[in-house]
Amino acid sequence: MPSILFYIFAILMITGGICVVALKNPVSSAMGMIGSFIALAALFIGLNAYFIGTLMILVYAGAIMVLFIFIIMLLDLKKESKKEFHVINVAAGVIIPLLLVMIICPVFISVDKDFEILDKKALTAAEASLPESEVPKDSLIRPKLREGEIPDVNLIGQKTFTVYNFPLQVVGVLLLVATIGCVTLSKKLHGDEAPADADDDGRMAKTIAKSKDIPKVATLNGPDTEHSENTEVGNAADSVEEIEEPTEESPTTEEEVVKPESVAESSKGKKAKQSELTLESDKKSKTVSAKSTTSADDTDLPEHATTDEKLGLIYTERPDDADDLTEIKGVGPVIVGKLNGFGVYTFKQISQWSPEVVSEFDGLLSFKGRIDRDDWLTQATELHANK
Amino acid sequence: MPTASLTEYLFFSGLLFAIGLSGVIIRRNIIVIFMCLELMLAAASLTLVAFSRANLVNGLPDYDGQMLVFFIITVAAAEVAVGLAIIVALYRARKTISTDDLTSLKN
Amino acid sequence: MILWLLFLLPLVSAALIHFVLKQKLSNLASLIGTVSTLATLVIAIMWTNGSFSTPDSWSWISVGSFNASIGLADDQLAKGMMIVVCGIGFLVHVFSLAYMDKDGAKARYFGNLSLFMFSMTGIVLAENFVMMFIFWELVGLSSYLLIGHWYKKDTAADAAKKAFLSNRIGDFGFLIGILMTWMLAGSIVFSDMDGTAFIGSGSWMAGAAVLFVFCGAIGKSAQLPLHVWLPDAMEGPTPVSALIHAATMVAAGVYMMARFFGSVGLEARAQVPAIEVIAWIGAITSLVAALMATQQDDIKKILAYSTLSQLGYMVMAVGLLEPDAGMFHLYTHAWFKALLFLGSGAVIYACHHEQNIWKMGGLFKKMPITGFTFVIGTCALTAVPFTSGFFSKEGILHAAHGTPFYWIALGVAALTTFYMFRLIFVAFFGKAKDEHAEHAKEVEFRMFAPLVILAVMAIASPFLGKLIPANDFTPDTAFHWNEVTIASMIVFLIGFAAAFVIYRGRSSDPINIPLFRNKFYIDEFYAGLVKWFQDILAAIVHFLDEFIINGLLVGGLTRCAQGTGNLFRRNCQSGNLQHYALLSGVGILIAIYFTIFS
Amino acid sequence: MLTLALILIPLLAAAAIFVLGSAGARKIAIGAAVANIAIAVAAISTSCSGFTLNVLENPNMNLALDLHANGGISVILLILSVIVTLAAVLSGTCPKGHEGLWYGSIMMISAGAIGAFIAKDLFFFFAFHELALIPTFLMIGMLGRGERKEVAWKITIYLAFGSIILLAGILMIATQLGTFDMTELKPLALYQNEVALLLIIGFGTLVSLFPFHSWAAPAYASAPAPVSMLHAGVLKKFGIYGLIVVAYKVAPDGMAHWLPLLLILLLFNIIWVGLVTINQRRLDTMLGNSSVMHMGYIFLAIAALVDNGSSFAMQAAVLLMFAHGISIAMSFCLADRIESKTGTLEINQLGGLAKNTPSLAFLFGLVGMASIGLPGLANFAGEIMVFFSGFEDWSHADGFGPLQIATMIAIWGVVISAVYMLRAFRNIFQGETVRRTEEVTPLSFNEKIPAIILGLVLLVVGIYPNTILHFFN
Repeated sequence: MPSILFYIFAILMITGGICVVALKNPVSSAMGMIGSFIALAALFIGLNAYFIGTLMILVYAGAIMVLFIFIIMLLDLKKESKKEFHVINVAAGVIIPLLLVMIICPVFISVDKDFEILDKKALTAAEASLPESEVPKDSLIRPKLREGEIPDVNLIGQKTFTVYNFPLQVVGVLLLVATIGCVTLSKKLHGDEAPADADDDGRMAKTIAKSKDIPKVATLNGPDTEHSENTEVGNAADSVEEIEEPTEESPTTEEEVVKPESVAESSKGKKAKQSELTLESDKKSKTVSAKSTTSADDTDLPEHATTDEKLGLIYTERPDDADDLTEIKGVGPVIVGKLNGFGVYTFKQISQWSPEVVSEFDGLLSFKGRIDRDDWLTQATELHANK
Repeated sequence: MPTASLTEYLFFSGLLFAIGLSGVIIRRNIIVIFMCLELMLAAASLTLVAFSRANLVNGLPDYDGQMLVFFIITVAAAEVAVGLAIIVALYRARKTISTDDLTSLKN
Repeated sequence: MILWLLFLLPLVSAALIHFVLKQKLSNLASLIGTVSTLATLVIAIMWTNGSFSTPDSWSWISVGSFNASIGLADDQLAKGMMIVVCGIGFLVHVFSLAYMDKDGAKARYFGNLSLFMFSMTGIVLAENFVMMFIFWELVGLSSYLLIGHWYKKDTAADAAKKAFLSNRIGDFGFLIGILMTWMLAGSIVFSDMDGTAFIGSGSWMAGAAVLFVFCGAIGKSAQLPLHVWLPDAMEGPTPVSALIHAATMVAAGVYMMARFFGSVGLEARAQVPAIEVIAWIGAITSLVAALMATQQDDIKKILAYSTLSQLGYMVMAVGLLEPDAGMFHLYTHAWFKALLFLGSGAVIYACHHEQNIWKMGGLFKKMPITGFTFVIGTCALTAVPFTSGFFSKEGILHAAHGTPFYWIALGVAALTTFYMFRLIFVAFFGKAKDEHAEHAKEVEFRMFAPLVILAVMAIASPFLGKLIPANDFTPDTAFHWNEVTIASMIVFLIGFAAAFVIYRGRSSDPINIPLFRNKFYIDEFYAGLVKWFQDILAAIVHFLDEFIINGLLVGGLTRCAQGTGNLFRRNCQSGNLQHYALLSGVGILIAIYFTIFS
Repeated sequence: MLTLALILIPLLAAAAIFVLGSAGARKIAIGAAVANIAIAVAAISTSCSGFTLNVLENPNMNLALDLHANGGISVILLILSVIVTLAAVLSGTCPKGHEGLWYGSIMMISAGAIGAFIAKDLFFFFAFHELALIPTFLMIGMLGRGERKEVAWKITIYLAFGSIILLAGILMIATQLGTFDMTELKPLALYQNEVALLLIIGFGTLVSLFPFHSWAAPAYASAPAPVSMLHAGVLKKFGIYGLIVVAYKVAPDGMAHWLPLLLILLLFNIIWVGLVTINQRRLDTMLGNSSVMHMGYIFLAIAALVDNGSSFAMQAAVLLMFAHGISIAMSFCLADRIESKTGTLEINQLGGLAKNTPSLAFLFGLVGMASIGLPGLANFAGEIMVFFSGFEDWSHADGFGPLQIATMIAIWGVVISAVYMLRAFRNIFQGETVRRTEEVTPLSFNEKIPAIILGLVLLVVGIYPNTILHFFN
């Protein structure tokens, strides 16, 4: 093919490529793509690769581009509207390829190899030198060569089914897998009720079926993406486990010691800990409240006192007959402050504590079993008796 | 085309490859990026064919190169099929295919 | 072997009392303590007429070239000192049987007292510097425990801490001195120290060694820079002050210097210039202490300052290369100062723990024995002729004759007479100024018996030849009438007259010199020094330590490590496809470049 | 075989505790500790051959886990670690539900320490020490107090940093000498200075030498009592053991080359950290800093060993190490008792504790006096020998050399330690009782046992140091 034709098709190919990149509308860029592929096929033909050229047009220009246009139409993409240019991106996009080309040119120049002209004489010489094992005597290739034309398709066929037989089968399988893939991907879109297991597609289908009316995507779609969203936000918090820790001056009520197996995900905030407390102790509370309410004398509750299932009888605010708890041996003003904080003001309350309440307070005051060791209960009952 | 030597072919395929790469970097729309990807594949197959024509094996063009192009084309076809299916699914899930909004991979 | 008993008996009693007998058996504890001191006294007396062979030393640590051993020195110095220690120890024990009778922690008191006796015997009998240093610190510990006996009182606890710390500062210098002498004199054992090598190492080096060793004496005998702890040590019970802060412990410094000079043979050798410094420190301490004593109101404080002043005398004597005179004064001073302190203890006990002399008065009539023995003690202290103080002070004056120290010594003698008779007139004569003093009555037998014995010793001690801890120092050899003795008598009369005129029948102190009353503001100066130098510096250092080492170096490293981590995280994992494509493009480019062009 | 048992028993106990959970954890731990003491005594008295297991045999590098309880230093440190383990197991109150972790990690730390001291192979010498670090991190991080998280991370990363440098040094040694065996250590042909520097910094970090000391005090303050006892008392001695046994044998000229640096650092250690200790408000940070300060004296002994090859500097360092290990363990045990009694360790919030708990006052007084260096207790014997080794064969002709000046300044450290220890004792125990110390109940007997054991050891070694020193000849 005389060089003029070569240049025409080459330039056509390049402009097609540039159209793909430059044009805003995806459809027009698809058209540019097709033009480029056609020019490319022409170049292949120029290189005596007729089979590949035709294949190019058939597969690329024909099948793939059509698929592209079909998908563009399916998703009815408008022109890229509002996106203003990211100057850096564009600049980078231009500079990097230019640099690439500049680097590659010296390589190409250093190649400077001309094509031999495959005229009749060269071809007959080639046919003579064809080894018997590859091309048997009676194959169609030999007479064509002798006539001076290249039986491109035959040669490729011969090569495919002798040397590249196994890869061919593999490619076949590949295509099969691709088709099955497309089918499963697309089938889910408007398929029936997917199995209830928790894999992503199933949920997505349900939500999409429901979510026809919801315009914006962020709120409701597939919990897994949602999940990934908030874990993304969440994981920044995970790196620093912040368990609320009281300041220095009240070391005695240091935070409840974390159980070893829960140390990994113990990074939940204050409210979570409260819920954890109530959760963990609800089964205990049923027995406690039963006992404390039926305790000895005062069945009816004194004014603004409540029975807390964990802490036994407590006052919401300071009653007038509050006792001086420091009289109990082993209770100092610091502890009294904490006890009042929990609503314990009188000896009667302490005397009525059940073992669970005692272990509860033991944990809260984190005094490691001090209440039983200095047995506050008996002291409280005596002090209450002779009050 | 004996007059056009191998370097022109390689030069133009390099140019086409560069254009494909710039397209991938510049454009925001996934489908166009996908097209530019195909462009880069085509550029690669051009060099292969050019070389297969340039290196003669006992007088004939070296058909191994062309066999490779053959496989490239088939794989590209499969790839496009699956790729587009994913893009459609993505569009249905996110209602957008602009790369700016799809950054869930961000750390 | 008996000598080991002499040495270990107090330890056994201390251990027994501390670990076995607790509060409920306190009477038994006090008895054990007293009996053990009596036994040591008997052994000491028998030892003085040379009836025991000295046992060989027991090696405590012997590794490589360092071998410290526990052994007993056997010379007149040690024997005489043992008599002083055990004698006064026994009398103090008897006195405190009564004085501490009603005290809650009596067992602990007697335990600590026995511990003190053990450590004091350790210092006296030490035959090498390391053993002496060991018991030096143990004595510091026992004085800490005894001063802080009533540890619930804040002042007592602070006084104990102050005493221990100033002793510790003294020990700092002492240890350096020991290390230097170890190398200079070739050995730490007193008997085989090489005096010539010590002096031969150059007067500057030998002088430095002597001065460092003297630091130990400054710390222990409360010389000028480190004297602040002795007056505060009066917080402890009075028998403790009598035993420790008058007679024995504070004298340990002078004893050590005497032994050190003896073993290195300094007194015969040429003058080492540094020894002048010792004499000056002694003289200045005695002068300053005497001045301070004139203005004190607390009976025990007066006696404490007088002890300081007398110690200054002894150190001056040692500084004038007359350790024997110093030791002789130490020996006599121990007896009459113990007498004075126990006397003041009896007075305080009688006046229900009233220590201010201006609230006493007319006690001579009410407490005749205590009063009479107290006056004898004062006469001995103020060197009334033919009392023990007269002979020993005259010895020192004689040593200082012809040097500038002579005049200082005379001045101090006058001041001593002045403040002692001020005390006598205000406290014992005139009329009772307070109802406590009004119905003070004589103390019981166990308290005044020691006073009587001590009074006898205050008079007779110079004549007990063999017991004097000085090699060849007996009154008849050293004493001779000359102008020194006449001068000291004149000075006595001046002091007595001044005190008589000013303080006879007074009810309040006519002279008021705040400089002396506040002890030359040295305490405040030290407090400021500690506050500024130590606490502020510590705070700065702590801040620097936190800020620079913790903050910058360590913290800095961690922060920049985290920074690069975040930088990488934010920029390279931006989730933007283009970004990834760009980076891969750059990657390809670099790869190609390097493959082709390098 | 006995030496192998020394390591196996704690490890098996730890495994049993982890498996059985918190059921009989305390009893197993005590049993293991007591058994360990018995075996240690047996191993030392019979001086048995020890145990060798060849792990790796190839021409240029053989690796063998060989444990021998011979050689003065490792025997003494073995005794130290065994005693402190028993005391650590008995002291401290384990929060309910965490017995498994608590006693398991004590056993692991003790196994690591014992292993490190009796291993005669550089690799296992290093590996056992690393084994002991992990449980320390877990215990401080999960069961500690104060801002335990940061402190746990800090100590682990810091010691890892030290260990890496140490590993570099060890590898340089092993490659040059061709063997990991510690018995065949001989001065290296080349790179002595570099190896010495690596070892000094590596071991220095593990022993909290001056610039690398900022991990020590907060770690011991936040750690639960047994961990700080074991770590300050035993594990810290690993560094010095290494310096004496490995560094001095392998690179004597290298160490001599770095002597001025070592002297300056140890003086900073004593004076700078001393002043920092004086400024501490809490008792446990004060004790942590004081343990950093006491390391300065031991480094002085090593400097003396390096400088004038003093004949008894090594014995001095080992005796002081032993004494300091016992006394710091006892003080942390008592500090923990004070905290459990009064709820705080702020020195100015306490006062007059002696009235209600006289025995605690006596024991703390004993250990306070020991750490000051009072004669009759173990520390004094060590300290006096260290100071004497500083002045060994010093000739007055050339005046005071650097080592002598360093010794003199170091002696001032004795005063500094007296200042902060007495100030603490005075503020906590003496004087009037304050709000917090009024309702304090006296110590029960089994709370006193660990302190009594350690106190007795201090007294015995103090009165007759040859009980420890005779292991050398």
